[in-house]
Amino acid sequence: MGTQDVQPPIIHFDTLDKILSLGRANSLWPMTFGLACCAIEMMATGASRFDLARFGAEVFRPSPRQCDVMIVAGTISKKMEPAVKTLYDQMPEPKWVIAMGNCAISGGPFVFEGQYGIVEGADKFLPVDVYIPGCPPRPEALIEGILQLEEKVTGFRRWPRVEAK
Amino acid sequence: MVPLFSAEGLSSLIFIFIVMTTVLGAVIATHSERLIRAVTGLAICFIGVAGLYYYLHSPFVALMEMLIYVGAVCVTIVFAVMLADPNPTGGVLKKSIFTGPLSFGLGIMLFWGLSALAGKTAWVAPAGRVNDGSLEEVGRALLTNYSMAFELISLVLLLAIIGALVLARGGRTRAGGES
Amino acid sequence: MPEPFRVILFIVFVMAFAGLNAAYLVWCERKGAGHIQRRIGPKEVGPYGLLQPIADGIKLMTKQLFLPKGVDPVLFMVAPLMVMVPAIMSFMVIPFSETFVAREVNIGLLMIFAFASVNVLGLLLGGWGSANKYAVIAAARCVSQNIAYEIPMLITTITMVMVTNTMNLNEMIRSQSGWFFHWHIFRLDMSLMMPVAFLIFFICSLAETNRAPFDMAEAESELVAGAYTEYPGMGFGVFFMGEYANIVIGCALTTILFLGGWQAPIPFNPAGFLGVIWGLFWFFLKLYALIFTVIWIRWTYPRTQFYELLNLSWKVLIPFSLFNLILTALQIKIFPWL
Amino acid sequence: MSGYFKELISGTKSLFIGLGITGKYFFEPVVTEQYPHEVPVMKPRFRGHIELIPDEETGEPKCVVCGMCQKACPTGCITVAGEKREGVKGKVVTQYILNFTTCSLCGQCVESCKFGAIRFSKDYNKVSERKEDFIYDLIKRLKEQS
Amino acid sequence: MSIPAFGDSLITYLIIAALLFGIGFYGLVHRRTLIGMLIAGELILAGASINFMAFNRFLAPDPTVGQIFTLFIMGIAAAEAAIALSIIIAVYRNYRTIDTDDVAELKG
Amino acid sequence: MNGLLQQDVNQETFTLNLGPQHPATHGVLRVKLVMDGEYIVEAEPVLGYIHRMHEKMGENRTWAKFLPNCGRMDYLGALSYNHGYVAAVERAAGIEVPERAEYLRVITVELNRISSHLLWFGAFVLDLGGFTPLLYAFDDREQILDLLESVTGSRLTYCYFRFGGVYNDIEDSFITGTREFIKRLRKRMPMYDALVTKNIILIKRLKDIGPISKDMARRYGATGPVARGSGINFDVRKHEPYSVYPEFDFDIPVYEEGDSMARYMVRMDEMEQSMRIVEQALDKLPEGPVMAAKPPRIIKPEKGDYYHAVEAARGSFGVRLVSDGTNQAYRLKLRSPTFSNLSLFNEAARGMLLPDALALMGSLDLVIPEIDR
Repeated sequence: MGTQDVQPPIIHFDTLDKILSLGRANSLWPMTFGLACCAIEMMATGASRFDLARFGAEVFRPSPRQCDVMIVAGTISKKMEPAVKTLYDQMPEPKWVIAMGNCAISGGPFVFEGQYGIVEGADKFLPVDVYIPGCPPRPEALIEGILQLEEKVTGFRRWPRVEAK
Repeated sequence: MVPLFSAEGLSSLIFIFIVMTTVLGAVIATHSERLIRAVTGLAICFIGVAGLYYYLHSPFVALMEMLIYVGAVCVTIVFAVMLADPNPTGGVLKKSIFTGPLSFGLGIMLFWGLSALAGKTAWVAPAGRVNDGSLEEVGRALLTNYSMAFELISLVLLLAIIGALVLARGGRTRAGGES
Repeated sequence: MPEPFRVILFIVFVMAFAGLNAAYLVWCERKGAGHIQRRIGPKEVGPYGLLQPIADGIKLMTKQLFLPKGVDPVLFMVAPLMVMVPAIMSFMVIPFSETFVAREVNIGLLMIFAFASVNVLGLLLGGWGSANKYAVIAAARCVSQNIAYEIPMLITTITMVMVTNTMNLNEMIRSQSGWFFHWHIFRLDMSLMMPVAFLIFFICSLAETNRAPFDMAEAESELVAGAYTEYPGMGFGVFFMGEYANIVIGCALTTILFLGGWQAPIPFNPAGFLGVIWGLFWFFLKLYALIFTVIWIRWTYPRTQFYELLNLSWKVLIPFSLFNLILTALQIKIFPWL
Repeated sequence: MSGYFKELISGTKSLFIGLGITGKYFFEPVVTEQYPHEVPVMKPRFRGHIELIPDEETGEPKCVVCGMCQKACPTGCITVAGEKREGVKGKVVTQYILNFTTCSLCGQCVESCKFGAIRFSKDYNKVSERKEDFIYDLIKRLKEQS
Repeated sequence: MSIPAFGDSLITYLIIAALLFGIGFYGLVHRRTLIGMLIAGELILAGASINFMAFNRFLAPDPTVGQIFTLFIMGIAAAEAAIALSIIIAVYRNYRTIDTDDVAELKG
Repeated sequence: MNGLLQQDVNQETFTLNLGPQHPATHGVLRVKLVMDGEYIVEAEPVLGYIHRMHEKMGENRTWAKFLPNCGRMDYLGALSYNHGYVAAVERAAGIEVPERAEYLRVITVELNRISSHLLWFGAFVLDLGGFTPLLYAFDDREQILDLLESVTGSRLTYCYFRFGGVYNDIEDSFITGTREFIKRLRKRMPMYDALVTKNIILIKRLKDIGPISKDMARRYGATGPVARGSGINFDVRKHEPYSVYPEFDFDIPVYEEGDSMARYMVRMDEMEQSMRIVEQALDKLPEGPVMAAKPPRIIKPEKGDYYHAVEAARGSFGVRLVSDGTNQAYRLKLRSPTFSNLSLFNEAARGMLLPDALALMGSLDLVIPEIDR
């Protein structure tokens, strides 16, 4: 007794788990939730030229109850932080967070000595799964982020890797 | 008595289910704390009543029951609840000691009296039927024998619409309208 | 085949049809929206994105189920079912082909309307039970909208009943047999306003099913997600299935009343099994053409303002449908041989 | 009354015109560029994060550790260090760290560099599950690339 | 196994109708809000309608009469609901409550 | 007494929080609505959810280091902001800008204005519930972004202007591309007109909705399309000309109605005017350097108080610099147009229905980080 080890599950549902994770990974509904500049690029990603819909991720739900992934696109100010936290808490499990743009990663260009207004990164209060740097990142980068999240969910990558040249 | 696993037996089972729905709905409608649930109970009860009408060989009236009671009356009542009952837990809070048992006793007495009456009376089945009571016959009757009543009810409905409008419209002040 | 087996078979068929149909209508909608907007739409999940609805279904089903704070648990759980079950029940009387119908009820039309009226109560209770201001506003709007549009819809339906002399859906279709100009929409000899009546009915069925441009129940940019705001996971999924089932019912009814149901546009009706397939083909062709129009409309127009929507019903649709009723009565009286 | 009918007719007409337009676009080709399958080519002036330019002969970075980029950066995301080495004119860069997470891609570092030692990379699709991945060691990156 | 054919005897329906009537009456006395009383009233009307329909099915020589009666009751009930609800709204506007005790203004 | 009581009783209001996350506020604006049923009694915008300390940062760093911030305030019309700040500092420090650079500034700013209006157009129709026009607008907008990216290297936050000129010169492909784009947009405008502007639903939703009188617009200091939609003929480009705008022939669309439709029409007409300016600028584009011959490395404006205003996509954007002679600002005050435009929302929205108020809010074209700064 006294061990902290997690007991292995008695029955393994490998195939089932795989199907579940595939289903989840291919139907990531983001939240209609933009904070600043990056939100425009998020909209552009959903638009005709980049078309997030190809991956089944274009269903931007306005209500957090129906979302799977929260794309934190923009600067989180200290006043906004509780609201973002509430929104995250309102999402049902399983849920993921993508930090889009430098502001959501670390506060971005707004970090300076003695700053009083912003939260230096979404990971200060949210469990961020994927980071997308850039100011703002190109829409391709957001798609890449979604793919990376799918890879994280399913454990493998279904799409070719793109090397920038 | 009919065997259970036959068409008649199954229909009897479904009948019992429908009766239970009706009574359960009625009990919810009168006994739940929240008014909104009472309305839900009423809707359930009406669905059950519609089922009873179906068993009484009148699917037309059954569907009308659903259309009018569930689709219109219940919706209207829910609407009124939304407009007039901001706190959802108001219902039977302020009751005196007597009303509860008293009303219950009265209800039981009424039920007992009525069912005793129903049981004791010797009901006489009709010698023959004028028609089969189908939809066509109902329609014909409505427009011939009962056309006056038909006209009257349309008048009543019209008056009800106008009256409801007059009553509900009065006193509506539009926000920001004054000053 | 004994009657109970037939009914059970049909229930299974109808359930499967309703489920699959809802799922793949969502796919059609997303794909159609995509192409209207010059993008691809779901593509990567399965060939042509055909597995997308399945992925969505799996995800919705395995989403955490919880009751948000402050909701009325009973109403919250019951409401989605109240939207979906009546819609599925209505499938029972729809003649997909001359013999392909679960039960040929002679008041089938009334039955569909009776069941459809429960749907409103479901949305209302769901919105109220959510204890969310947006949901309550959406529910209230939704009810006034449904009541307002029920009137012209019923008046138009009564006109059609006058024309066909029956409430049996199959009989109604049979009365439109022959060439395509025997379909009611082209029967100007019965009422000069038949195409207008068709438009009125179609607009009303759009409004009754809460579709854009009348999507008050889910006015995204005004009321977040309307009556569905607080519904997580499958509760939302069930609502959605109910909504799409309702769209199918509305379009099927339009097809039956005005477009000749399973009648082919030419007077050719093979007998036997082939006839069933032939009828099914034409029914579904017309049905999906209408559904495509519904999707097409959704992705073309902005949402109407709520009071404009009521105005449209009271000031345009109801007068016109009443006029149509009188005109039809007159025409039937003047040309009694029709 | 005539206004009512006029509005009704013109309104209905406008609705059908709208349907016509979207219907026409339904049959037009899509404009989507399918990212993971089609690789976009970045514009020559595309601003990714900065990278060091190698000297064509030696392959070593051209940077002379003047510190101008570090000074010009509004957010202080560049850290340069160098040392004096025997036989080489000027300083040799030993450390060039770019903290990309605070970069605002303004391009003032590239402008301020008189020696043409840094340029924008064409990395447009970097993502990671760890934010430390975006603190680039540009010297290491240069070595990996060559 | 066998089961009585409940659905085919008049007395069953009469008892159900009496039960609905009793429950409705109980609710009418027991509820203190106007809407609650309206709901109870609807139950009473439903009980009456069931009686009509049952007599129509088993006793009436002309089986359309009961149906027409029930249809009329529906019409009346709809009108009643509309009127009653508008009264309730009006009462609510004036008194901020739909509790019957609080509305009794003339009571000392 | 009774009457008084009655009125109190009838004022049954409830509070509805629109935002900070709400699809219609396009960002993190929160509007506290006091509602009576669906009517708005009071609409109080609550700001500060995206306060990013821009003015503070301007006082903390050198003049040049503030440049990237400009594009992040109004990320839709980043170049106008860039232009305003750069021009203010140039005025303060007395830096001459070569003519070609000014022309390039005008061309890019006007392109940026078109892209901003296009996005507004799409987002506005999205607010009204139409989704497809947004994507058509984005399709056109992508062309502009491509053009601007080929010049500046960035899609959204350009940071293209420098003190004394622009960052780098354009290529010929940009000129041909711009001309092609204008041709394309001219072809698309009738489509937008038929699909959206003439649509009866949209007309019904915008006509006579959210009227803002001339007087009210003046009182709140509204500028830009909001003021021009209320009949105020004011455009910084025409009335306080800066840069090379006097050399172009363009009109200021002014509508007298003051309703949402008027504001909508102003913006739609402005796109055409911007296209005219770009065409003329491309025709007249002089040869020469794009940077002042000797751009000063360290800028130290004379002690003093300087103001420069430009016409941004949303109205007049003003920069007030207080210099104490050092290499950074003593005080940097930015006058953002949407702040004033939002201020009138409360008064204008009173007594409106919620969907109408959202139409009004959309017609004000809000960019929240610009309001909060």
